Amino acid sequence: MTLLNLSGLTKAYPGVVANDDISFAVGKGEIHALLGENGAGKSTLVKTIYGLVKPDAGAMSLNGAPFTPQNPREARSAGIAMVFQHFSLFDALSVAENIALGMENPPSPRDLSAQITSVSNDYGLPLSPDSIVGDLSAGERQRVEIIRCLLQNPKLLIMDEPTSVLTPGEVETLFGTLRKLADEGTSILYISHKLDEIRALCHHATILRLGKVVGTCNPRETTSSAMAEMMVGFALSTPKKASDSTGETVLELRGLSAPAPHRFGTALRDISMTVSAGQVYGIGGVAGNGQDELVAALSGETKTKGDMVCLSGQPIGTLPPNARRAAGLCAAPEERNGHAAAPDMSLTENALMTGNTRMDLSKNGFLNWHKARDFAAQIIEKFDVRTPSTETAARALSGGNLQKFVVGREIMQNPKVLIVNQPTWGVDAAAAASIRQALLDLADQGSAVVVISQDLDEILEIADSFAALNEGRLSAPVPTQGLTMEKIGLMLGGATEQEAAHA
Amino acid sequence: MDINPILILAALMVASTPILLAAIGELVVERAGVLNLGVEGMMIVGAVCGFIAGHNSGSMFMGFTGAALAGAAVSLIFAVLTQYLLTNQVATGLGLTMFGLGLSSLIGQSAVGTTDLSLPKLPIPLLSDIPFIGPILFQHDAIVYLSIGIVAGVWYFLSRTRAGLILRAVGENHGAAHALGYHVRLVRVGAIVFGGACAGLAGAYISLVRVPQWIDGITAGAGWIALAIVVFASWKPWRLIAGAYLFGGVTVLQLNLQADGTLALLDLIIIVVAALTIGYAIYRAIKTARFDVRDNIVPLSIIGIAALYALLRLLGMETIPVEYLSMLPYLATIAVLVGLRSGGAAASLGKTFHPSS
Amino acid sequence: MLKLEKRPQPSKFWTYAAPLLAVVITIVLGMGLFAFLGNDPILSIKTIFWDPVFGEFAYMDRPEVIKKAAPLILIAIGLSFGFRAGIWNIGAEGQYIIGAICGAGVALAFYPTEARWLIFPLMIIAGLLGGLLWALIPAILRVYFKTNEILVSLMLVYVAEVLIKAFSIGLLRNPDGFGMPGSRNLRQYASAANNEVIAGTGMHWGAITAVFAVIVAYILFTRHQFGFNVRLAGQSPRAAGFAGVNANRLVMRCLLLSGALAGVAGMFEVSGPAGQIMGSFPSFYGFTAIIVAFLGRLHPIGILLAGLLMALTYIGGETAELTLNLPSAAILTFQGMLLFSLLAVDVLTNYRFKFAGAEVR
Amino acid sequence: QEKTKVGFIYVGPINDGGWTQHHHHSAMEMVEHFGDAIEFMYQESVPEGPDAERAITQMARSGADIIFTTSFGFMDPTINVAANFPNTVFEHATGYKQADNVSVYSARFYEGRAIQGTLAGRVTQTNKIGYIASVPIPEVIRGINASYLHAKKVNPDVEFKIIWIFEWLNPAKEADAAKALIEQGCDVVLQHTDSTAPHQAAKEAGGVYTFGQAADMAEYGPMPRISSIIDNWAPYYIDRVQAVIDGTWTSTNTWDGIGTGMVGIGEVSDVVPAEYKAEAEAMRDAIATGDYHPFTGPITKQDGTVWLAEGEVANDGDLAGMFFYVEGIEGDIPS
Ligand SMILES: Nc1ncnc2c1ncn2[C@@H]1O[C@H](COP(=O)(O)OP(=O)(O)OP(=O)(O)O)[C@@H](O)[C@H]1O
Ligand SMILES: Nc1ncnc2c1ncn2[C@@H]1O[C@H](COP(=O)(O)OP(=O)(O)OP(=O)(O)O)[C@@H](O)[C@H]1O
Ligand SMILES: [Mg+2]
Ligand SMILES: [Mg+2]
Repeated sequence: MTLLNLSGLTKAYPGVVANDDISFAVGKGEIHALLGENGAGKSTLVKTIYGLVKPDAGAMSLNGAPFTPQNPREARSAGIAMVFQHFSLFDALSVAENIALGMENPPSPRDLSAQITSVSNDYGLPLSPDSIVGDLSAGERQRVEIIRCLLQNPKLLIMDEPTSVLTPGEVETLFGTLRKLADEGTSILYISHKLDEIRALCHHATILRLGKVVGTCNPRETTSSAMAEMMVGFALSTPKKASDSTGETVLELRGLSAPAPHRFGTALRDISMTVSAGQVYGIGGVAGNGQDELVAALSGETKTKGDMVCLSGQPIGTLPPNARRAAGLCAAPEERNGHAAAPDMSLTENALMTGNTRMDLSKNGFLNWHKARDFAAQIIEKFDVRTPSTETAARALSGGNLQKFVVGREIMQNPKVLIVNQPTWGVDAAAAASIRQALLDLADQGSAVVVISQDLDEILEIADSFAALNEGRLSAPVPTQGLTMEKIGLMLGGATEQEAAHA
Repeated sequence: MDINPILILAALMVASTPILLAAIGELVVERAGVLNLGVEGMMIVGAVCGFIAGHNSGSMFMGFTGAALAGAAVSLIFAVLTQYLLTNQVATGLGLTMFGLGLSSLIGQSAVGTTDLSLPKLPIPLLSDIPFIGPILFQHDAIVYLSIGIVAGVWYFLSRTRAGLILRAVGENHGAAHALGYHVRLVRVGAIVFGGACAGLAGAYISLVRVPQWIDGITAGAGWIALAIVVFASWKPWRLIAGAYLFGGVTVLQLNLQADGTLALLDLIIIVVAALTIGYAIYRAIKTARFDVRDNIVPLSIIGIAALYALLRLLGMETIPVEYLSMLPYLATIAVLVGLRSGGAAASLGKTFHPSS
Repeated sequence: MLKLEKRPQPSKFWTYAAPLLAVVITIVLGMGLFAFLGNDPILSIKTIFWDPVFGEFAYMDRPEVIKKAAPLILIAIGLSFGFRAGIWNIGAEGQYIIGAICGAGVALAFYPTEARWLIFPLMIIAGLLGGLLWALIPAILRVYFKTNEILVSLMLVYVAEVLIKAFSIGLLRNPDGFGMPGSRNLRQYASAANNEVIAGTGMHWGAITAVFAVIVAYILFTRHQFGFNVRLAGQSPRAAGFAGVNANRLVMRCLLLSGALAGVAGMFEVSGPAGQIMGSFPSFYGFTAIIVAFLGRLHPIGILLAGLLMALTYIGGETAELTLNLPSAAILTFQGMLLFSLLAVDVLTNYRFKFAGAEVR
Repeated sequence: QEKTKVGFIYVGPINDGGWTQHHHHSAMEMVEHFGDAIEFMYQESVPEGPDAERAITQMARSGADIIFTTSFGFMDPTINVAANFPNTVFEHATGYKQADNVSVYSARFYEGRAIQGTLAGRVTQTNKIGYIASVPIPEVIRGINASYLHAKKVNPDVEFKIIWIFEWLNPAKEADAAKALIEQGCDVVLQHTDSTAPHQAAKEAGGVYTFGQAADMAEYGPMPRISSIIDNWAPYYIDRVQAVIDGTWTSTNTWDGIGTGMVGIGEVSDVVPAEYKAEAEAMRDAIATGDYHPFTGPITKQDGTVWLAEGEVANDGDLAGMFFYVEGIEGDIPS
């Protein structure tokens, strides 16, 4: 029994065809995976189904009847619900208000609160209707989105990369909920880059590349690497580190504490760690547990007491970013557009932005554009950044390419310590592999690398040690060798070392 | 001392009404995430159009209706420019003020003069007879009550209705509101137009009731004060009333002090305010068990000003240098802005929204 | 259905074409306005835009255009730094007034000493410091108390207006003026007068400073770390923080810079064209400069041209008022339209219009 | 024979209801008088300062034979431009700088203030008289002193409450000031500002007397407006333009009052008891004929020093630079 049928959907944006003649069907009660690299067109496709994007060509039918939603509200009344890749929540509003906003005809506030409480408990996703969403953890925020969908008894639930912000335990709970829904007859369209999850959850998979359907498979019978190959078009190699030798300590944090920078931020509490030359130090944790704040305290955007952060024994906690760069500490924050890079500026300007100090791009405050352009060109060449020229605006680059540029820019400065936050977040498999390799190469050359990531597979793949960040506290590090997912899950949940060791 | 506190307090309500009206409109606009700095321009266009409409029709009702429509009409320019042509809101708002000043003067070329219209006082039965309170609160004209009614209505709308919730959502995160299928630009245009209509009413209250007459530039900066008061109120409707009355109070008081000539009343006010401030500062220092200069800047500056005043009095100052008195309302506004390090602004305030981004 | 679509890259063509288009749109709208008011539209436009530069009395008008443009350009250049960085000093008018008071105050303190080499430079410094101090207030409040600089700087304009009125009847009143308000005329005090450096050209010291400011600003924006930091902070504040730009320091610098330039402009104005401190000294330059800054798209060269254009509309507008009886309010309205159309066409640089299907590039 | 070109430079809009409007009115009367014999031009809303200099220059270069610059702040610009256009003659209102081709003219408004003061002293019940003062210059101070002296003369109990608004025309401030004065018990409000806003406030309050300023403001009579001081420049303008046409113009310094009609006294309305009305009219006539001078001793200054001895009459020099209150007025002159 087919619920949703897509035929020949096409949508072009300036310069790209995001969806090119896409046809497939989703059955009732089926969990259907949508796979593809960055920019393959997955989000565009589901936005079309949700009425946010109008296709240039093609048709859809729902339950056999033609389906042409003009806006999300029409889609919602037709029984379609969606959890967005980027949260569509309102920080300053309460859970109940957020949920009411996502419903067509919300009941009175009092009834709604009661419903939220009961439905969220039924599905094992407890929520308090009166809390302010900005104060919630990422996992809880996602619950809000899911409950918002569930309250409308959807026929089709669309989930765009829902697990990237969840702990392994939370992922299990979510999967339980989704399976239950599917059993009750709800169809689910599920987008993820995590192939293992798809193999565990989905009944069918449709694979997109460059806007086209390039294949379908039954994920339960297909290996991850086979699916990855379908997505990318060629076989991938896993990154390798040449040697395991580490040198003396370069970065040391001693009881680093910092108040939350803004109302919805996280305070850092008493973080201590040491990183040695040649070491790759992985910090795992769910978004919103202090990652951004930790990077800011290391990069110099947040200042602390001097000796809370030491570089090669020198206290640098009070130094501003450029002085830290001069001393050999470089960083690449998570958010590419607007933090690690200025979207409206050219790549040359973005290269200058952090490269100035170490690459000697200015003299007495006067900028040497010539040198800056060369520096940008080198990054582009060395890291295979696909762009027409060094003068292209950063925002014109695709996410993966900009990420390669940003990480490349810091690596090229040959820092003593490099801090990267979510180096491959939302980056497709091929680009992710090359970024990871570059990080390992840097460590091989004797730099210390701190990788902060939600992607635990990534940490297990490249890091030597692992520590978990939870509500602004950092656990003691453990070697990644022989670390299991269960143990990591406990560490992320904030369990003490002993408890984790027992698992 | 010839100052009658009842009359001053009643006068303060009237003096505050235009800023309150303009401010409540702007509050809604800002809650929807739009910063419209053109309040002054919309007000003055409302003032001239209200004056002309009222004068020509001989009806106050037509005057205020015309003013609201005119204010709404010029605000539409701002709405189209910022919402559909994605212009910078700060610059567009400033432009609107200049344009409004020019346009009003152009429209008003032939309308300069006075009007015989007057707005009757509507004492509220029973309530207006309460001693002291009655004359202050319940013996005003319809627009004074209306302004308070609008504040109450806005409060109800924002906190109790679904449309209000949507408006707040749009102001809080326009991307998410769009993704949920709400018409961000339409909501914002609606808010802007409401703000324009309120500003128009505010202008007409000046040109039809308070002065009443039309002359170029008659709003004399009231629109800017309204903007300041929105910040002062931390975007909360009820607090606007306090802000507007504070400002109106300083304005009325400074004229009364001048006319009175003696400093008796000022002495009294300063002693009371200083005593309250010192008490408050001590209370806070005890409560928080520490004293941070930065957190106490307002109490400290009030005490400083009081001390300065006491010194001048001891040195024999007997009258106020009146040429400086008219700075008071502006200085008071700055003090208030500093004192309230306000959160509560809509998160998308002033940001340009385009559905593709 | 007309739709806007974000360009992947800002369009080079429209960056330059948009301001021209804006001027054309304004002229068309203005002709409509003037025709509506019963004037000959072509003649009005000619009187405003053509005659002051090429007409019969152009030799008298051109210097006036320059004198009028000088303070606008000077102030707008200062403002452009803050505006680019997202720091909104709306109170340049106040800083301009205080600069004038301080500059004139120094001159009057020395009166009637003849020592131009000392007094005039001191006046410049005083004007600069005056404007700077007045801008320091919103700067400090913003940095230390997070107070909105738009409103504070604006409130201080009103305070400055009260001050100059008080000074014109008090401290700085001309003792030989029969009790009338207003200071001595500085143009009649050789040591303090800001006269034309080459007679008949309009190039007084303020105009020369303005040109100099344009050049320095151009260099800062294109070649210097400071200008780069300003642009960076304006486009992405977080990226700027990451790059090492100290946001508070930037707020301070931008506000103080714009205050100082506005103050200097006030000093040059009071010692030159205006001649004296009086209650009516505020001339709206500080506000008009905001339009000029945006008209020039916050670019130094653009501001230079926009300042001249704006001055032209004033001078030509005055002629039109006299010869065509155009009401002065029409000129103000016209300037408002100029700003609106400029802001509106700017959309073309970053977006393109799309007509249901067809694309306009 | 070319037409004589007559130009006017105004500081406000021609319909400001105050100072500028009256100059323009008078100018139009003058234009009517000469008909086709002259060509008339004007520029309104000219800010004092550099813009004024330009506006006057523009007018001069477009061929004006005589230019009236009607605000004190146009003084230096007028003198500067006059130096460049020796063949044009200039008439500057209220200033004190003359040149070969620049005359100055002004009116003795204090004569009218004396009459207002007399009436005010007579009609007040509360003995509190409010005074809305504009800019602290000798003319305004003369007005305050003249009205105070004459109010006191007929009613020794009067007290003056003065509010300075530092502007000549600002209806909103004037209205606020009038309301504050009325609330403090003043039942007569005198004004040296140009708008009718105080009349409106008085009308609303009821039982408060006002006086027209610059114009008759008869529309507010018989209550609250009970009389007025009217600016009437037309005779002077006709005279001066005629002189230019005849080629007899010379630089002069004119300071005229009720006598020549430059200062007009509006009809005293009938709400004023007949005897007081007659008293006021008698004073008006005595001033017109020169029999009575409003500043006739003995007059003591606020600080207690004697200004004019018994029977002594103030000289024009003292009057022109008057910058003190007379004894009995409270407060300081802002300066
Ligand atoms: N509003 C838009 N304007 C222009 N181009 C767009 C727009 N939205 C998407 N695109 C482009 O369309 C292509 C498909 O984007 P889409 O977001 O659908 O990819 P995706 O498969 O969801 O990628 P990811 O895995 O990164 O989420 C990309 O090249 C993207 O740059
Ligand atoms: N965005 C940037 N990228 C690279 N280097 C920068 C950046 N911003 C500033 N710098 C460099 O960092 C140093 C400090 O920057 P800043 O702009 O604060 O200069 P400064 O105020 O002169 O320094 P200080 O006040 O500390 O003496 C300067 O050497 C400057 O060249
Ligand atoms: Mg996507
Ligand atoms: Mg520095």
